[in-house]
Amino acid sequence: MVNVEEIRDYAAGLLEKGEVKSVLGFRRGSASAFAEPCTITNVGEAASLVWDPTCLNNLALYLVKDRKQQAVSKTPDTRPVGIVAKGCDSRAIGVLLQENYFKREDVVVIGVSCEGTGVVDPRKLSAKLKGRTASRVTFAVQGSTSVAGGRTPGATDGADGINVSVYGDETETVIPAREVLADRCLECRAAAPALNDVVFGNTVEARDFNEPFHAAKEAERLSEDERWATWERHFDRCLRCFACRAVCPMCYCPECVVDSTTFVVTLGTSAEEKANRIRWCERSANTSESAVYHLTRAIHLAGRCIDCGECERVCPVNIPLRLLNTKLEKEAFEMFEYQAGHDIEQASLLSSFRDEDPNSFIR
Amino acid sequence: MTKRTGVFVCHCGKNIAATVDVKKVAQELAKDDGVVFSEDYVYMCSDPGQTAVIDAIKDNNLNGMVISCCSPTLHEKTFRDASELGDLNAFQCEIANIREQCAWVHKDMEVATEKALKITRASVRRVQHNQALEPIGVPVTRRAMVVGAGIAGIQAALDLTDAGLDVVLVEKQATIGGNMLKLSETFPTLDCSQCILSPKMVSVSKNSKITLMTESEVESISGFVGNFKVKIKKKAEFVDPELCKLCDDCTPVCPVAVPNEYDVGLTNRRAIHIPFAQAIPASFTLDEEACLGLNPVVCGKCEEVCDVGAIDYDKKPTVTEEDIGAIIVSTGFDLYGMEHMGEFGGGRYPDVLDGLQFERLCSASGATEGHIMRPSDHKVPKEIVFIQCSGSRDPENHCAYCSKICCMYTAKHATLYKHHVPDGQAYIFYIDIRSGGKGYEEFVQRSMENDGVIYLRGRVSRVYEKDGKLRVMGVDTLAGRNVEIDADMVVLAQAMEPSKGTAEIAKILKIARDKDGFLAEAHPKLKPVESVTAGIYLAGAAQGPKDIPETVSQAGAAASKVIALLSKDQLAHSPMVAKVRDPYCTGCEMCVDACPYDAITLVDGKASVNEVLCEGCGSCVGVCVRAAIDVKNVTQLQIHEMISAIMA
Amino acid sequence: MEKILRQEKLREWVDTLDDCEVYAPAFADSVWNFARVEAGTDIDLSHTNTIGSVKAFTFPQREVFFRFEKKDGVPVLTPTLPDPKPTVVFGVRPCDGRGMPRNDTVFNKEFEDPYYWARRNKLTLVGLACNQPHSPNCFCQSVGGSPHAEEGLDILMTDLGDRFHVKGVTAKGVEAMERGRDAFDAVSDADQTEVDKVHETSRSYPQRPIGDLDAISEALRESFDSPLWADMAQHCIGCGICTFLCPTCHCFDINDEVISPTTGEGERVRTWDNCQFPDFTMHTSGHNPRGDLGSRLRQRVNHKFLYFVENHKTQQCTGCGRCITECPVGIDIVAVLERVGQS
Amino acid sequence: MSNPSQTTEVQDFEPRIVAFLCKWCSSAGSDLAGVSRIQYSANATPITIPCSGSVSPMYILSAFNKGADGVLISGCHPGDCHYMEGNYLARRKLYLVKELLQFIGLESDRFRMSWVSAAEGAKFAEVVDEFVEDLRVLGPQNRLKAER
Repeated sequence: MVNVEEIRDYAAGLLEKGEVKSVLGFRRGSASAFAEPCTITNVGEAASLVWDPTCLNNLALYLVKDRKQQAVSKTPDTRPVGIVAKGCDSRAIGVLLQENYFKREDVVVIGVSCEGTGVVDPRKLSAKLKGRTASRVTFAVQGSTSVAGGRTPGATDGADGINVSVYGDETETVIPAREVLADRCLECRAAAPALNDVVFGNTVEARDFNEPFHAAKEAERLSEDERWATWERHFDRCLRCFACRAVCPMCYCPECVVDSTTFVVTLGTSAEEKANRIRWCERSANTSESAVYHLTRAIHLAGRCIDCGECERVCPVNIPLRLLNTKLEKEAFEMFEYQAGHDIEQASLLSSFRDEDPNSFIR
Repeated sequence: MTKRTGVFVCHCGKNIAATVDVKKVAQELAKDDGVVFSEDYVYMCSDPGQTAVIDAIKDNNLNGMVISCCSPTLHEKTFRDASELGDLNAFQCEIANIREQCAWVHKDMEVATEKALKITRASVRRVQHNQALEPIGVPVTRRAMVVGAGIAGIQAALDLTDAGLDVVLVEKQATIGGNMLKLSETFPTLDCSQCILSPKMVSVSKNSKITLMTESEVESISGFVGNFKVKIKKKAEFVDPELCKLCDDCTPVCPVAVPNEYDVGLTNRRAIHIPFAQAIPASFTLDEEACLGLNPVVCGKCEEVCDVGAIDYDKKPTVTEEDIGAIIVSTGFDLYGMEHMGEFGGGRYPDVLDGLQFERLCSASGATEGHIMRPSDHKVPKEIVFIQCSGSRDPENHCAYCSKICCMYTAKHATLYKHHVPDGQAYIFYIDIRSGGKGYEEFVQRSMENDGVIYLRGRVSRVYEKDGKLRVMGVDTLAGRNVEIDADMVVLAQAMEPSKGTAEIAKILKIARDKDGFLAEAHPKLKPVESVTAGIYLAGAAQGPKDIPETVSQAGAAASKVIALLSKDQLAHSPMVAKVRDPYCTGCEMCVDACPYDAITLVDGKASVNEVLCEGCGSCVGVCVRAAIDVKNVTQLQIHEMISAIMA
Repeated sequence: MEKILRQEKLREWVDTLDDCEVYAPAFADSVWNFARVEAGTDIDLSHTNTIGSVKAFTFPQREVFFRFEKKDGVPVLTPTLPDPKPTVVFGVRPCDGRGMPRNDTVFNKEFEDPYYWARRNKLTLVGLACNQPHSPNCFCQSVGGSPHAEEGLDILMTDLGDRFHVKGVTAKGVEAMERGRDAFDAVSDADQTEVDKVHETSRSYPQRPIGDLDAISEALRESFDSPLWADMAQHCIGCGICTFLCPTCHCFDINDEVISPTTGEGERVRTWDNCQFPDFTMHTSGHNPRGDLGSRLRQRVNHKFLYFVENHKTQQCTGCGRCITECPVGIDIVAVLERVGQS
Repeated sequence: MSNPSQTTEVQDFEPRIVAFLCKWCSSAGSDLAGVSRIQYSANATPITIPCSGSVSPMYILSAFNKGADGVLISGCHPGDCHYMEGNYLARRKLYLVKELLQFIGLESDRFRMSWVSAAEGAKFAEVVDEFVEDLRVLGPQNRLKAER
């Protein structure tokens, strides 16, 4: 069981000893029942850190942002950053290390095991509440609220509930955890961060939720026409707000190849180059252009996506974007025995091959 | 820069014009953005055609040119040279292939014209984004390496030194000479193999420009054409060749006997041995695997008897690094293993031999001193059966290809047999007789007519031992009957295959192999001695089955290619290489991992291309998720423009 | 015109609008959003608020301005002014309703945007009062609105349980009600009392306070260079959720979408743009006057509570709370205003 | 969405294919088809690229976006790559692209990959002809095509 006090003490310790310039963690926000990211820089703030099933974000994103900021800063602060990381978040750090985005010594990983549970999927909760807002979400042990946001030790079957208070309705509902846990948590194979400097919580081996890649496998079962009907609907309603890309720690490219909102222009950029940027897809938010955008993003994340599910979580129109990524991760795992974020020394999925890679699909 | 693109559409006589409305293509393209000149012409590659290109460039001040004609493999160079004469950079000229890829494969004029238009239009869009490029100059190390010192390697090395080049000759075995050394006589002239080979071997040993490294193998290579760095590993030299005086006091005391490679296993040798009397280098050598003395507690006999103290068990392998400008690979062949020929008793019956073993039986330097006798009982075989295409031309079970030399050497074997055993009878089972070569057909005819060799057209189904004889079950398809012969000896004309280690050397040197495992030439017709890697050439049977004259020719050809290459002060490397778009690169190293040439490294956290190593394959482009790398003149922008042009 | 519409008569009324495209909220893919109502199907008005605002009916995410092509080397333009069928949207929440006149102002200032108005003139908005706030992030009353505000709506409906109180606010609204007159009943005194009570109750729920709006404008003006902005935007990811979902954000980009580079055929297209994207203010030179997240957050807030006030004498924000609820990292415009106000 | 079963459409329909051919094997193979005068469908327009390994997934998506009915990538047989490894890299990458396109419901016959050596002129012609026939059955590609 993760005691949030331990996380707070550890973070305070790091700051006190000057081992890190800041600690990325979660705190209660003003906006919703869900925790929000925070960056604490002094010992006193450590008390505001929280840890519970509403800590959704993959904070590795902010390691990327920090590096980008330091790169343009006139007075860069290169001290390490501490980060509260779940299993998936630590894999993101693994991929970033594999891709030399920063160095191992630049980060202190405060690992937190999700043990037998995971995080709540706000959209699933919304579906349960038919769009109404949860004002309070806590894990429940046998129907009663646990203390201090702590988690159920060894809860592996998802039978434990999640307490939800609905805004404007003061009664508290208990929903079975497996009904509102995020798909990524239900399918997670490594709920404890393997890459860490410290881990709080136990490594729970048996998690009796869904098989890996369950949702993608379900989606595969549909017929071709059904699959297209589904994805046409999804691509069609995409707003192209780029929240999926903005929230993804792997989408750290200085300029997105497919639809940029950030242009890389330096003093050396010629007028020729500016005039000849490739437009692989147009800005129009219609099916075809959004398809190019999302499919490119999926293929560019092949072997890099660590299934934190952030893209899917933040999508305001609830496109199941994670499916595209997990589909490719499934293929990478089954056909190429490749898992992203597990080995920071391995050559990336697409820049390596094996003689026995599938060949029969080729004429 | 304002685009001023010119287009020429070639009729190629009627070759293109019969199916493609070349005038229409030219007229349509004239309307395209940036096209300021577009015409058709009957033969672009003719002198007037080329002059028209030069004039069009000058008259219209063109900064891009597309010639819509035949495959770029044919005339890209022609028109790029012409462009240069018109003061247009060669790389601003592109070829649109509307002959092989269009006119010749379609009949409907309307359809073919439409496609030709698309192909040409795509090239126009591409050339409008081409940059002027200059070949990359690379300094040259005027020193060559030859890997494998059989007849191919020896010939190549000698030819190279004749041109004044220094040569490192690397041989895996303890002596140079290769397979040719094992041959008795050679077809069709029947001159003695050793007699013609050993003078060349001696020339090698006496040649001060050749650094001979026997019992050595290439360990790794880096660098690029003109500037390779090669690491060569030499086995521990337990016997000092400078000190060894060939007294042969050591072999009698050696307690270990192993099969003698030189005699293809027909005789044994000791752990300490000289491969054969005329070996080059002339020295005894110690077989590391067989010797007991490397553990001095067990044995140390040879060291004890060596008066000059030439033997030192404590020697270690050495690795040297050589600077090399060009490489010839001549690693030769092995015979296809007898163990594959179970139906012929290969590897099972001592009197079923392969071709090389039979050569040793015929050779005066062989175990039997040139007397043909059965290994099993030393009796002279009175009935002998030769089976051709043993393991060759059998795609289902063995090798698909023809081993080329077997027809001839089997005829030679039968002839030699008759010379040794005049009262014996030789039979040859064959599928076809392939005797293309000077004097070859006459030689085969002689063997039939003068030596009474019986040629049976058909396959052998089985060979088995019966009553001390080898019963050969075959079929004579010409007579349409089954044939059974009780033979005393059976000789299998085993297929040639690339020598053991070919795969490894190909991998180390980064040269391709064909589907049969032989080293692949860069072009089957036009670049038969070049490998796909610049600066590495091929000679001899490592590239494919061939006989001695052909091997010697190819070795000479490879040597002359190297001589030509190394005669320049600088080499020109294609400038169509990868270029990193610095601001986009994040240093993730995916391109570094993907590059087959190790041409990309990280410098200050960004990918950096060694333009001399880069071959422009674009593997880096295919893996870079940031589009931070492009191959010059085949950029992603250009591909995008080509797709647009085709789909518009 | 005020009428009573029994729940079961709703469909009868909707069916009389058969020459119109009718839209109403529908719960699909775990979100409420406006969806086309096919004739004869029921409308579900139990929604909270739609994820997308009603602005997309007049300001679609993609608007074609004209088509172009090259004929004999000369560019030829073909206008493509939209000509939509009359459109009726049900279930519009008052905050979205209040957004509409704000957008009207923008698209009518100095220049009347023909594309916007071609759609706007055919649009009838049927509002639904909020009997209680849907989310803790509702703050319509703090920006001068109310849960039953009529501004911008053509009709305001109020849910009375088994029936709706329906009020025609504009002539367009009255006309729509006239067409379904047989479905309506007269309003009794008891009904009127109940409506008033529901409205009163709905106003009584606590909402997040902003305080004096003039003071906020002033505070924003003064805090332009404040380091607070960088701090408050520290976790902003720079996505477009807040502005794309906002009922009053209306910035756009214009691009030529080329269909065939050979024939020069294509369309000039207006798409939504967003001040939170870095390229929004980027110059060709590479210089970006709003190069950091803080300045972009400031722009969004200032636009709503300072610049719009300066230009149009009212706050642009209508308090729907979408930007707060949907922000992936918890950026909260009310909290932002509070911090700016305190500084 | 189109209905491919409408017969008139199928009969009149000429699929448009973008064919990315590696310079060393498949483009040379198509040259050989030409030299051998092997007749095949004109529906595939070739773009010669250095190596199948240089194909960015963007090329494929872009071709479909621009209205290609089919996309063909052709390279050297495994082991025969002029650049040794490029086709292996291509194979892994394009397997994933293929899987992804199928996953979202693009008709699986619209994306094809082949190994065609410089000696396989006849095979190149067969690959194109078969592809064209399969695409004729499917009808026009409207799923990823830009709606402009």
